[in-house]
Amino acid sequence: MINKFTKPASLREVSTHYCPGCGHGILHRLVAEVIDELNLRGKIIGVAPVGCAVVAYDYWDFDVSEAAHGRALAVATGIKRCRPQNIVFTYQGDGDLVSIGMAETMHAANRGENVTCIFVNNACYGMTGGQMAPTTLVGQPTVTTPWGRNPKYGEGWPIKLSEILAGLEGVNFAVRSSVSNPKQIMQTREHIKKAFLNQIEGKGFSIVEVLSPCPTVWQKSPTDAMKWIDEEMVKTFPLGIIKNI
Amino acid sequence: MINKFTKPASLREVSTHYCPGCGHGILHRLVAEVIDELNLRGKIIGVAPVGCAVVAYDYWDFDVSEAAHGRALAVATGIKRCRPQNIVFTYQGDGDLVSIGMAETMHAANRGENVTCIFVNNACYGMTGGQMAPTTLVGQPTVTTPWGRNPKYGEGWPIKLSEILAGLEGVNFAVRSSVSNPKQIMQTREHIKKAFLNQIEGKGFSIVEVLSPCPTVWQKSPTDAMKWIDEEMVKTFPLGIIKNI
Amino acid sequence: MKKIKVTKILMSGNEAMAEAAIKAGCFFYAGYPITPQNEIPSYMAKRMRELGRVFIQAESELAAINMIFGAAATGVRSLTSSSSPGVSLKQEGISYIAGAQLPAVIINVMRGGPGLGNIASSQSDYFQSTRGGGHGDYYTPVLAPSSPEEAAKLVLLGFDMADFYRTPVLILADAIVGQMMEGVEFSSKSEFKKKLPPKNWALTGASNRPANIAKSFFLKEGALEAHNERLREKWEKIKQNEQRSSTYKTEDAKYLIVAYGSEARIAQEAVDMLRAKKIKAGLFRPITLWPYPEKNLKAVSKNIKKVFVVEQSLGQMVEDVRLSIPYKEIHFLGKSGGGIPLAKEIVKFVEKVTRNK
Amino acid sequence: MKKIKVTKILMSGNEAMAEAAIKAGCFFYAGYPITPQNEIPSYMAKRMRELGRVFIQAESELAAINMIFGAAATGVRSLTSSSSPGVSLKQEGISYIAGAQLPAVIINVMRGGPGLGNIASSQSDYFQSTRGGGHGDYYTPVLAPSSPEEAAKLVLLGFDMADFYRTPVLILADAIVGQMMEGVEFSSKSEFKKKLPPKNWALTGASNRPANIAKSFFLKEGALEAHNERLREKWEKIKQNEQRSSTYKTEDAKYLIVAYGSEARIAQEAVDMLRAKKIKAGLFRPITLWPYPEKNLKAVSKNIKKVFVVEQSLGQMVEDVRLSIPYKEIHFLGKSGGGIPLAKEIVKFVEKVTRNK
Amino acid sequence: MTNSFEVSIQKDKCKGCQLCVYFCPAKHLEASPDSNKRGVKYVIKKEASKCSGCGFCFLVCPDCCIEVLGVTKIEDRE
Amino acid sequence: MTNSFEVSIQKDKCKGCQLCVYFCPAKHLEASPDSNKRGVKYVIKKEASKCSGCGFCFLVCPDCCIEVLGVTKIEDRE
Amino acid sequence: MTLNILLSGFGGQGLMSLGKLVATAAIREGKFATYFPSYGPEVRGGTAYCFVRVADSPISSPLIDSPDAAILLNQQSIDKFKAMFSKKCFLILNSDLVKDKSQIKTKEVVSLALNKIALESGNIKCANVAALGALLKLKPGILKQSTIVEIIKEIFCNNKELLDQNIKALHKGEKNANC
Amino acid sequence: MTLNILLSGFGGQGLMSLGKLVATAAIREGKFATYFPSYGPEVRGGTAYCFVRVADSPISSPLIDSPDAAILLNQQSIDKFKAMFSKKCFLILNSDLVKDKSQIKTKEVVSLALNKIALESGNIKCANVAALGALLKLKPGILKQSTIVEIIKEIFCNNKELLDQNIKALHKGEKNANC
Ligand SMILES: Cc1ncc(C[n+]2csc(CCOP(=O)(O)OP(=O)(O)O)c2C)c(N)n1
Ligand SMILES: Cc1ncc(C[n+]2csc(CCOP(=O)(O)OP(=O)(O)O)c2C)c(N)n1
Ligand code: SF4
Ligand code: SF4
Ligand code: SF4
Ligand code: SF4
Ligand code: SF4
Ligand code: SF4
Ligand SMILES: [Mg+2]
Ligand SMILES: [Mg+2]
Repeated sequence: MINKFTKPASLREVSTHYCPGCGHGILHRLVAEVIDELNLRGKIIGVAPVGCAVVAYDYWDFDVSEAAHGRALAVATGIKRCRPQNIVFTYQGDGDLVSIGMAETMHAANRGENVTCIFVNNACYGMTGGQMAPTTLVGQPTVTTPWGRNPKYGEGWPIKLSEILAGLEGVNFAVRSSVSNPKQIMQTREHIKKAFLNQIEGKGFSIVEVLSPCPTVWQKSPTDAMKWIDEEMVKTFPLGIIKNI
Repeated sequence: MINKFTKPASLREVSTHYCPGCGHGILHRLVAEVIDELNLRGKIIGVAPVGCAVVAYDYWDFDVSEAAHGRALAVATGIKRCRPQNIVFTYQGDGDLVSIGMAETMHAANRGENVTCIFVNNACYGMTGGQMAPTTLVGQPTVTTPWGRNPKYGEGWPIKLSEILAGLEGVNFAVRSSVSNPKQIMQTREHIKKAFLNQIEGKGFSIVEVLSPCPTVWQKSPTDAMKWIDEEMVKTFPLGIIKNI
Repeated sequence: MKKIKVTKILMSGNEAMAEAAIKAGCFFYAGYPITPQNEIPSYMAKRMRELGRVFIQAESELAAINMIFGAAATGVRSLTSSSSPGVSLKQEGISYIAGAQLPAVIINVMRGGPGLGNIASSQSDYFQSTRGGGHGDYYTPVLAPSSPEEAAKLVLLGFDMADFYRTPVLILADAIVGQMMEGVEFSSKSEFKKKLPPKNWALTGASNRPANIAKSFFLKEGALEAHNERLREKWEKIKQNEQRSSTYKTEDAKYLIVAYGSEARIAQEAVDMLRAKKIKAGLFRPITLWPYPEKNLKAVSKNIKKVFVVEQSLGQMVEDVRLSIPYKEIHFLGKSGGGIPLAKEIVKFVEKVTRNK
Repeated sequence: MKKIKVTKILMSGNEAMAEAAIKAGCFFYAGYPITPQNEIPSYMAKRMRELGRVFIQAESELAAINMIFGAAATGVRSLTSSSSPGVSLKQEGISYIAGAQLPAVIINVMRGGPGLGNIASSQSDYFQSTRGGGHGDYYTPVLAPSSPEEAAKLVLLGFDMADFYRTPVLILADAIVGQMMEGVEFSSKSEFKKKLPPKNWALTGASNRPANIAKSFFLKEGALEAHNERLREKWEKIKQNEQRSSTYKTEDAKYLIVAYGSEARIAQEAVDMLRAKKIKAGLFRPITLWPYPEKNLKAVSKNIKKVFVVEQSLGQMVEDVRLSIPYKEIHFLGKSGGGIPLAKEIVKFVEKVTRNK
Repeated sequence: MTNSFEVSIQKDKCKGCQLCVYFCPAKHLEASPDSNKRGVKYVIKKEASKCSGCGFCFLVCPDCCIEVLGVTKIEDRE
Repeated sequence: MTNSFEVSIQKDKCKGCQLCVYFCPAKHLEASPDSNKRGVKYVIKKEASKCSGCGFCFLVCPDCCIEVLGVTKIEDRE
Repeated sequence: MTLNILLSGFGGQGLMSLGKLVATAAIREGKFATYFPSYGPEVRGGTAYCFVRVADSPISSPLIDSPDAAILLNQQSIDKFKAMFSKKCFLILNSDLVKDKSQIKTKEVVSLALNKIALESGNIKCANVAALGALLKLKPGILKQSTIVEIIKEIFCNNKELLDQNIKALHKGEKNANC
Repeated sequence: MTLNILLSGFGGQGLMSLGKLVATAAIREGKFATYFPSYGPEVRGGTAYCFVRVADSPISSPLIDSPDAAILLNQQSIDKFKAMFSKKCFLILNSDLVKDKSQIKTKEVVSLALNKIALESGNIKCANVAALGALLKLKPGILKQSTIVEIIKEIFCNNKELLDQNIKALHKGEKNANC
């Protein structure tokens, strides 16, 4: 249980560009909290995605690398192999990690790269204005699936990446939580902590998937977006530990 | 049971560039046999990979498209969507399908593209002279893993692609056989036939994985290569039907 | 006052290009979202489905361009669109399509680079576009619209050129052209007048004919060299036939501004401002960037004293101007990374240079 | 007879470049197999592991170049290598590395294109290499070796230039240089004499210092423009400082052949053959393709009557020759797709042109 | 021992998403009637502090503009 | 009814991989003492035909240079 | 005749729609128009604005160095664009959100409680159209009100309530506009 | 002195190794040498060949238009390269695999049963070295036999049997070579 409800030092005192009620802000803070708690600020190297969180480095106060869209885990591989003494994580959206980055994702995981992947699943492309993501729910309308995602039209099914990665031997920890209510937020914090600790122990690849609201694209109020996660999204993406070894 | 042991019409009467004992030759013939049997020569469109089978179109006598390395399933998607009345298949090596093509592979399967993927798993890169493939066995030496593939050195584990694809809803048929003995060869023929028939029925994505000898890279005689499949390779890549709906 | 026909509808360049593709009979679209061209996939997602044609949101630009390879190989008209970083990812695929001589249209709505850069307007993919950014000896026709209406027109033209020459055609728009809205009237046919050949090379199933192969690989010694020689002849033919440009107040001009795309509109404003100051300026606007309209540029610049090349880049098209009219005095004004040389800045630049002599 | 030191060892260009990288202290290699450069990853797979450094066979060229981004961001020396189609796939990544100002060396051992083409020697990625084949306004130094020994030398130089200027450096070899073997003697230090700056921008963990960021994205209005202006100044500096070339029998030459890489060796043979026929030919060989050695070319061509550019391509470097010495009579001889202009063909070509006048 | 809790809100950082309002079990927070610099109805505390110090508002705030400080009352100190 | 089988081998297409030899249950095939155009010891049939017509040689041949034709003897025809 | 207009405010205040409305009306009247927006969700949280040029003859650049008129619905818009305004620029401000006018040096400034007017019309989102109403009145001869009404009717043909609110706001804006 | 040699045969006949051996020896003797192979498993099933140039002064091109000498271990090599051979080109043929010499127009042709010689030396794979033995004898002054022997010894320093076989083949090739 957290007993400090104040801004972590690793989070800068600035306003973000995120929309009101966006989950990225919550998750940024959780990452910073864990880094502070584990005293990792001087050791951590983050990799920011291309996605709404593209300028995460403006919000975090530690070393961060950009990565081309989808290639964060390749960049992280380069970093970690050269600096095994550092703690390296990527922070990636569903488009970044699961669509364009699928190959880099699968292979980094399969190599068992000793890095942590924080996967922000908001079931859409936020940054580019609300297109279908690989994680978009069946029936969910987006800019590129105006009649709702429909597998019958060849638009595919929501991809459960964490489950797929859990099947790879290089992966030691795969888990899914959300930032849709205080309990899940605390849960997510614990997962991130566990993943970093695993990395410190040299256990290999960890993925922490987080269901995160995008009220703008979903065209819901921030509170309705939270409810939608708890009521709808979890049906396709059940919460809990998928793999932990 | 086959009762005709003569060259199928869809296979041209030419010599291939394959090494003695290479599995590609057997598999080329099987594909041609099924096409003849199902009377598909006027309907089939193949997609050749970049890999040793790059000039498969010189050996088959039906319409074939080239595809950039790893992108055969993207090319096949383009073809099939424009010509749903045709039967479309890709023929891809492990490097092509599982390494560089991982993203295209996963997504074509997840979209449930109504195509057939024939996956020639020879546990190495043949064309480029014997580098590690995603399917290279643990301990197997290659040009780029001279001391044998070792997950401890971050070289990863053999990826079981068919099992992974079987987990996707777009996939209706996933199966693994080999061309390492007459029985398995006939089995493989049946799998290809089933996959084409599924496509005719509009069932979606099928993958037929075939363990195939590469005596040159494995530095084994052709017969020893066949034995190695039956004795070693099947331990990592068990034969049989993985998904069939 | 010249009255415009009220049949025009207000449309962005992106929407106009999408609609033009549909009017051109484009049957297959595959693309991946990226600003500032997202209006194209959005538009296509709706309209293509409504028309029973194919729209695919591909998993990446790489997948998209290779889907185009497949679709084009079946003989249908196919389109992909993206913006700078995404177009870099398509370079291998474009090289393949050029090598395999397949027709396709590729739209690049340029943004600021290098790297992730930004999403502002830019013209810094000129080199990549005009000199085969992919590997190997190839060119693609590059059409550069300067308005939504022209963008639509060039998409129509692009599909015809692609089919006629069996080549990928690039529409090189900048973010301003893609994002701005203006009245658009669609023509039903392109200005391309040559008869399009039948696509008997297409992959449709080898029913009652020998097998067709779509490929860019030529293993046999000398085969690729011979193939490339045929390609060279094709590029030569395109160079002869397809140079396009337009001019503004060049008849009596002493100073020539050369600019394309949205920058040409800004330069046109500068020409008017210079004329108002009694400086005889004119504008040369290339419409085809490859082949570069060197014939016209040579002719137009005959009596020109000084040439001013203005780009939303650090200087790329200026090389083609130098190559076309090496004997002329050529000055360059450019801004990069989303910087736009404004009309007043062009005026100032021209004044400064002309005053110096 | 000039005796060569017996310390030379027989090595292919590919091996020599790999070994040179190791000698340069390269700590990280990531690459993906492709002919004709497979000897580089093979060599690195063994040696890097033996030395406790990092070798990764990446899942693709795309992954490899982005791993390089990460490795370079930590401040280590890093290398990737590939051949033409694979290098096309790296274009987005190279643009990012250039934008983020990270040092890295990228080897391209060119083969025939476009598309899958073939695996024969070619020089048709010149445009892509010298004009930022990726999107956006950027250049990378391009070093073109013509022998295994020089290839090794240029890899050493490349790493120093990369570190000094914080830029990706391209080694542009052709398949002949990569595959041929010759005696190689390694120098321990590069000819680069400037002091290398400390890498205090590197990502190493923000321990007792402000956070470092590796990025090419500049969202704020005007920020990218300002960044690109700094890049422009850097390219300008490189252009001033780093032009490199060599000459052969140019002192009294009337006819100048310009060629690079393996073709320069062939052209050198042609020069000797022409000299034997009393035709005063000489050779100008650019070593840096970007920046193009225009200063030297201008100087060398001063008394030259005719210039002959010879390439294993349909004509790419010839544009830089035209831009450098536009007032000269320039002729082009090229073959593409694996065709190699042979010495006797060059001789014939020169004779034909010179006889015509 | 009784503690009281101090909830501090950065008015101009608040984006008015109302998540804190929604999740506060004590109904201690509400939207202000007027807008801040951003033009949004930022969050304010209600008069009487019913705050339990649960920190939910802090946890759910995407913009880290609410902090909860535990104030141990002086009389309860040793 | 007795059948006999005709095994036909295309000498110069054979790459000498010996897979047919290895898999022939009847041991009807063997490597020739001399080389074909390719410089490899191609496969030949042994004198006395013990071939059962199983087709294994056809099935395993990567180069499709063995074919097996079932010959129904004339005396067995109706 | 040429009029260069800048429309700026928070995202959600409807300036983009307003710009398109103006450009559409111009075309409808046989005039020429260009519209150039700030774009891209990649720039979230900032000020949304667009340039609209209306003219009797073809328009070259869609960009505007220095507008003839501007509708500024929030304070940030003034901070962002103040350097652009020449003395002659005509400004319509939303006094409900623009509190600090000290940086404005232009001569003609009209401050209207546009939020209030919008709310009175039944919908806070109509502040944009109210501003247009004022502009049409104060800068006559650009566009006919009837054209604007015609297009608003087309846009909201399926929603009577919104239609009424917008028409009301247009008229209210006009009525309240006194230079 | 310059000697341009073409070495060609089936893959597996060891022509590439032979080419490297010759080039290494040249360098060892302080000469210059270039070696350029056919390469790439992408061209499987074809003829494997390489060009070796040996000279006293730096060598420009590693390519050879028209060799001074060629070792051709199979029929296909003749079919492939026949157009290259000038009248003066010196040929060493493997009579065990070259059956049709009708296309050869050069003056100096030495046919040796190289497979047989190799087998007699204990290893069919030594045909390459046997050919070299013959070349060294018939074209004296290029390279010293002692240098070749020295390098063969280095190559097979860990395998006495192969070493002996190769040395034997070298000598046998020399002995059998009579023009
Ligand atoms: C190569 C490339 N393709 C496309 C884009 C455009 N783009 C930016 S972010 C993004 C996807 C964002 O979605 P996601 O990764 O889910 O992140 P989110 O914004 O939802 O957090 C895309 C397609 C790009 N910048 N680069
Ligand atoms: C973009 C690109 N990268 C690399 C190559 C080189 N390449 C050709 S085939 C191949 C891999 C072959 O392996 P696999 O797919 O397993 O086929 P196999 O030869 O084993 O049948 C590679 C890396 C290429 N042609 N294009
Ligand atoms: S678009 Fe969605 S993900 Fe992006 S900042 Fe807005 S709410 Fe967050
Ligand atoms: S290298 Fe292997 S896969 Fe390629 S042709 Fe030879 S045996 Fe077959
Ligand atoms: S700490 Fe808990 S009770 Fe207090 S204001 Fe925050 S949410 Fe409400
Ligand atoms: S959660 Fe934060 S941003 Fe949202 S209303 Fe509350 S204080 Fe404001
Ligand atoms: S058909 Fe069967 S028995 Fe006859 S030769 Fe072939 S493998 Fe042997
Ligand atoms: S299997 Fe075929 S290629 Fe192999 S030896 Fe037998 S006939 Fe020859
Ligand atoms: Mg997302
Ligand atoms: Mg393989």
